[in-house]
Amino acid sequence: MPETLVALYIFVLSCFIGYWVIWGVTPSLHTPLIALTNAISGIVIVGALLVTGLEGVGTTAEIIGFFAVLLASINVFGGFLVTNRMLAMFNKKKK
Amino acid sequence: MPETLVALYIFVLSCFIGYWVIWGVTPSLHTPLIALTNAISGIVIVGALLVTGLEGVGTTAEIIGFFAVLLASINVFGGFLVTNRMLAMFNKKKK
Amino acid sequence: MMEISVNAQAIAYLVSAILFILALKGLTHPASAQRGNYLAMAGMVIAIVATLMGSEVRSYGFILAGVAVGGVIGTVIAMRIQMTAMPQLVAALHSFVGMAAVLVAIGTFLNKQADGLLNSVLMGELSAGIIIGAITFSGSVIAFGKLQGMISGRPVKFKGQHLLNALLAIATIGFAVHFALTESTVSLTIMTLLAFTLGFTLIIPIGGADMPVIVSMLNSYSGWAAAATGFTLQNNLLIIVGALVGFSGAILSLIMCRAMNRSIFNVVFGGFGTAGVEGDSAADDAMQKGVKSAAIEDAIYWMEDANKVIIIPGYGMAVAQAQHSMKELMEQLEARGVEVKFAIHPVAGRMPGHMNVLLAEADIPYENVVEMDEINPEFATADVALVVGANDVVNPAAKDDPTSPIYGMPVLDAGKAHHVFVIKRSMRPGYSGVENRLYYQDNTSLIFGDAKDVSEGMVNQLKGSAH
Amino acid sequence: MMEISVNAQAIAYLVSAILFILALKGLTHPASAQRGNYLAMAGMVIAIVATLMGSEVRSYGFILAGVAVGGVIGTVIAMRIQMTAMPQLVAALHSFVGMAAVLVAIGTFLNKQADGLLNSVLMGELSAGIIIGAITFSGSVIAFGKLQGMISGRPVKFKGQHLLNALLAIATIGFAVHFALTESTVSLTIMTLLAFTLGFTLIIPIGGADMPVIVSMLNSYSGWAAAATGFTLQNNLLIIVGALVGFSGAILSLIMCRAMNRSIFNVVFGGFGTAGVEGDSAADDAMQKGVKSAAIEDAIYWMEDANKVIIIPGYGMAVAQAQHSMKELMEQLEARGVEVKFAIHPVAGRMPGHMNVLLAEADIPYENVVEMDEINPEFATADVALVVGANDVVNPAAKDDPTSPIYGMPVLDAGKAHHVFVIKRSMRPGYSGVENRLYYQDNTSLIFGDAKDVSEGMVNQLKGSAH
Ligand SMILES: NC(=O)c1ccc[n+]([C@@H]2O[C@H](COP(=O)([O-])OP(=O)(O)OC[C@H]3O[C@@H](n4cnc5c(N)ncnc54)[C@H](OP(=O)(O)O)[C@@H]3O)[C@@H](O)[C@H]2O)c1
Ligand SMILES: NC(=O)c1ccc[n+]([C@@H]2O[C@H](COP(=O)([O-])OP(=O)(O)OC[C@H]3O[C@@H](n4cnc5c(N)ncnc54)[C@H](OP(=O)(O)O)[C@@H]3O)[C@@H](O)[C@H]2O)c1
Repeated sequence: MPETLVALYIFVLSCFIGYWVIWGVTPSLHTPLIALTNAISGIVIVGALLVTGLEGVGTTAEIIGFFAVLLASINVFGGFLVTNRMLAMFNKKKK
Repeated sequence: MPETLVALYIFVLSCFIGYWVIWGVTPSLHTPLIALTNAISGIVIVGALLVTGLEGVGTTAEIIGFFAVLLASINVFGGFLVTNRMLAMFNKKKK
Repeated sequence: MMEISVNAQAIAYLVSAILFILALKGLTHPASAQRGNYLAMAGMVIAIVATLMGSEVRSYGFILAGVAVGGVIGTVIAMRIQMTAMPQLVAALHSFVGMAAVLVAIGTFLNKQADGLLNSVLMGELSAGIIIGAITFSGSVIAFGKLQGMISGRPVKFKGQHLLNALLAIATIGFAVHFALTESTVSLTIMTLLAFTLGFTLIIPIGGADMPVIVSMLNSYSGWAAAATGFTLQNNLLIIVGALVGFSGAILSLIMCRAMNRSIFNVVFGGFGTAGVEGDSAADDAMQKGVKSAAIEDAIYWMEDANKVIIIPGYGMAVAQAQHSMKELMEQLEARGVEVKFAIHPVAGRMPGHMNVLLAEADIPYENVVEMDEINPEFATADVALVVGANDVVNPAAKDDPTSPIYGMPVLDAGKAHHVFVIKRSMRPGYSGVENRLYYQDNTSLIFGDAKDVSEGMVNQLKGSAH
Repeated sequence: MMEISVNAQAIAYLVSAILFILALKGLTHPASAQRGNYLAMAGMVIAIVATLMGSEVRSYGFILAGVAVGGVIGTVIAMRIQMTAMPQLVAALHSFVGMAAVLVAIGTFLNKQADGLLNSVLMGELSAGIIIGAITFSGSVIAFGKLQGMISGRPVKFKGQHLLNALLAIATIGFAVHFALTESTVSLTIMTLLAFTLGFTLIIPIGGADMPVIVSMLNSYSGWAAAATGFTLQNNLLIIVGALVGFSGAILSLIMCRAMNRSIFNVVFGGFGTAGVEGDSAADDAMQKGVKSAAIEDAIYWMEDANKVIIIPGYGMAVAQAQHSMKELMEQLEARGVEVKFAIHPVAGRMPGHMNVLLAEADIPYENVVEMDEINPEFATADVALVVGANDVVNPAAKDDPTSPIYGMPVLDAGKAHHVFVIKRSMRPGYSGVENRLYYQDNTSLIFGDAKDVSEGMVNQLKGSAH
């Protein structure tokens, strides 16, 4: 199967998973959910790394890649930490 | 990505879908669910067709394939029709 | 036949997979269930047509013959089968899937061998397909035999049986590895035979009563067998569908085990539900044991003036095919202003949702059919609880006797009703083989007889009496 | 750095995807939520390490610099931000994802161009990534500005605005097609600029009050942008994660719209929540309108001897940061034997689950926090309903006034309590701009003031009074 079709299969299956996993989230955690998916969408950092780290990449691409890495990193770090802060609040109540 | 890895990705994603879609089935439809998945597992017929229909396939393989097609067909026809009979009972009550 | 490209075929398979997923999702609700079944049919048609139109399929003779013969057999079976025989039917159909998977794997082996395309990964996948398929086949055959009463339902236990199974399993895997490494047809053959044997020896020791869980487990296996076939043929549709079916069977077994408060291990290795007390003359037995037996008239007396009657159907109602009489009984009572409800225990009968199907068959409206958690608080306010061929699901020992094997299983509180009438044929215990103390309660009376005969008797009496 | 094969990388990516899915599943329950977050972190680390170890990444200078700077900025922001500023933060972070997606797509274009690997499908996918990313970026910037109060929250409406947007969208797609077919860098540039513009013009007309829905919609876009990037880079991890995020945003927007009984179309094209009645002196206004205003003492008088007090927090509690005083108030009342519950409306505040986070922050136990459907029947038996900065979620017009714009939205039945006290600063309406008849009910009194000041006042009074 050509790569594009593989991508399509994976996309379609992931959409079903997305549908079910998100409807399963309990309403009281909807705000943390927003923060967490925000952090997770920082996964574009993988794309940014691939653009920046390529051998013999031109300077323009390298600088563009640098900014992409930077922005995605803000997202990853900021997103996970803020989610953690929020969830810690939910957690301490259980003790 | 090599085909085996593609298959692995698809398998893993499908497992998640299987998990959620089945837990979603309402208990009163568990018996029809068994019948329906039974019918669906007749999908091995696709494999049977591929074995049987191959050009220049030997007679042994052809006969083996014939029985595979036959058994899978019983499953497909029997499974869907019996599911249909069962669901029709649930349905008529709504009128 | 018009030919389609590999890409077009892949897209058709994806559409088919989506349809199957949506079909199962349709079972979320009775209203969308039938549409779900149609979606699945569409998915199957698309899958088959796309396969036939692909460049790989060149000769159609054997295919058409196979589909025609199989189609006729399947249709006849589906039209003839009685709803109460569903567990057997499902077991039989599973055996076909298992055998088909074995045949497909062997056929693939022959084809690839002829083309010189074999490699170890492929042969490993083929072995997985054959082993799972063969176990599914012979296991399902045994399950069918036990459910149909063709093989004794007793657990066939012997010393060293677990050891034997373990040795068989190890040997099977050993030959599989040898086959994958050497392409030896002899190893392939021995492996296949061993796998068939393993299916027999694994399932034979399990009591007939545990077959529903086993059937569901085999359903799961048939899914994994399809998925393994998908790996060997690099067919993603088979992989997706196999995983769906595999999870379905696994989750349903889990649900049954949970509702019975047992572990799947206990089912597979336990040997349960086999006490097999042979009841003699029903009434004698009852006298000895000190239970009250009652006549149809007694039950009618209390029911016709009641405010609320709760009917608890169980396996016996299914065996007796008494669901239609239940409907009539309900109508007769409702005509007298009595509120009638059916209380459904999640594992009443022999398959999950068994009672729901039968009551639906008899056209009993949804509103009158209530699940356990919802109905339990209502027993205290019911005038009569009528237990129709149910036993374990109303056994109070599950709640208050920690030594009972069914302790911990959630049950219906039938005993809390003002009067309890139980229709059964003898003092024999139910599925679990456990005595039921409910029968000795002061407010309980037993009406001995076949569920259908007794309930028809009730209906006739009610019709006779003016109101 | 040690290098791993493409296959090993693909397996690492699969593990990472599984971790992300399990992470989101962790949010099914508060008890497993934090573990979920750790799983997601692990997934991210695995993804990043596997990428760096792959053969494609050769130079690390710029990467390390980017991660270091971005990491510090992200950490500082996350540590400093107040919980009440979450909507803004999320909007800001989305803009970064959008911009990163645009940059990745352009960088990919440059790299592939240098290697002569461009083709139409790839350029089409690149265009999709750039367009979605750019709209996400500029839309999120506007949303951030409106939420932060840097841009007027008023909907900036002008004639022909929908026509303008439609033309912009068509032009963007036109240039994208031209680019895909001709590889023209000019078209690429124009397309990119047009997409940025479109993000502005689409979001500017929407009122500040509707921003939460918009932020969630943009969350969804950021996911689709990541998925599009995955298609261009043939990276399956990006595709999987993109779809997860895409669905998350879409479903949350849907939930918000449903809870407000509006359609997403109405939000995007409607211009709602903008009445902007400018209240003058609160008391004057109140007198004119005929509402009763009360002092803190009055509320205390009824609350300290009550059996049951239900507190309804809303957006005003979030703005005033009054959650900690709520906790103290609860404790004081409980010490007097009063039963205190918090009633949570699904869209109270400005994000789904907003109130739950704030109450959790203040350490208020789960048991005291009750969802709408469960608490509504209890209002009739409550002595006091204390509405703290909530407005729309207690507006009876949603139930009984078919002409009201919020008609049909499910609301909390606060008005059924024996006494209703409402803490707010003026007679200004809430989010929807709709008048609230609850304030004119006989059993309602308003306590004008900031939610935190008033509730602290209550706590002090209770502490002062002996009990
Ligand atoms: N539903 C599932 O998914 C599932 C799966 C696996 C196991 N199980 C098990 O199956 C059991 C189901 O409980 P249950 O209460 O429905 O059934 P049960 O405990 O098996 O009892 C059935 C009763 O029906 C009576 N009966 C049989 N044929 C009859 C007839 N023709 N007329 C009248 N009575 C008849 C039997 O007594 P007589 O012989 O004296 O008439 C027996 O006591 C549970 O133990 C459950 O764990 C269920
Ligand atoms: N949660 C979500 O996901 C979400 C998303 C989108 C939209 N919405 C919408 O947001 C609204 C939420 O309803 P709601 O009842 O929570 O809020 P609301 O209807 O917006 O009302 C908030 C009230 O709080 C008062 N207030 C503001 N600051 C205050 C302060 N410092 N101290 C005391 N009171 C203060 C305001 O009156 P004064 O100005 O007079 O003080 C206002 O009446 C709904 O209409 C909902 O549809 C929610």
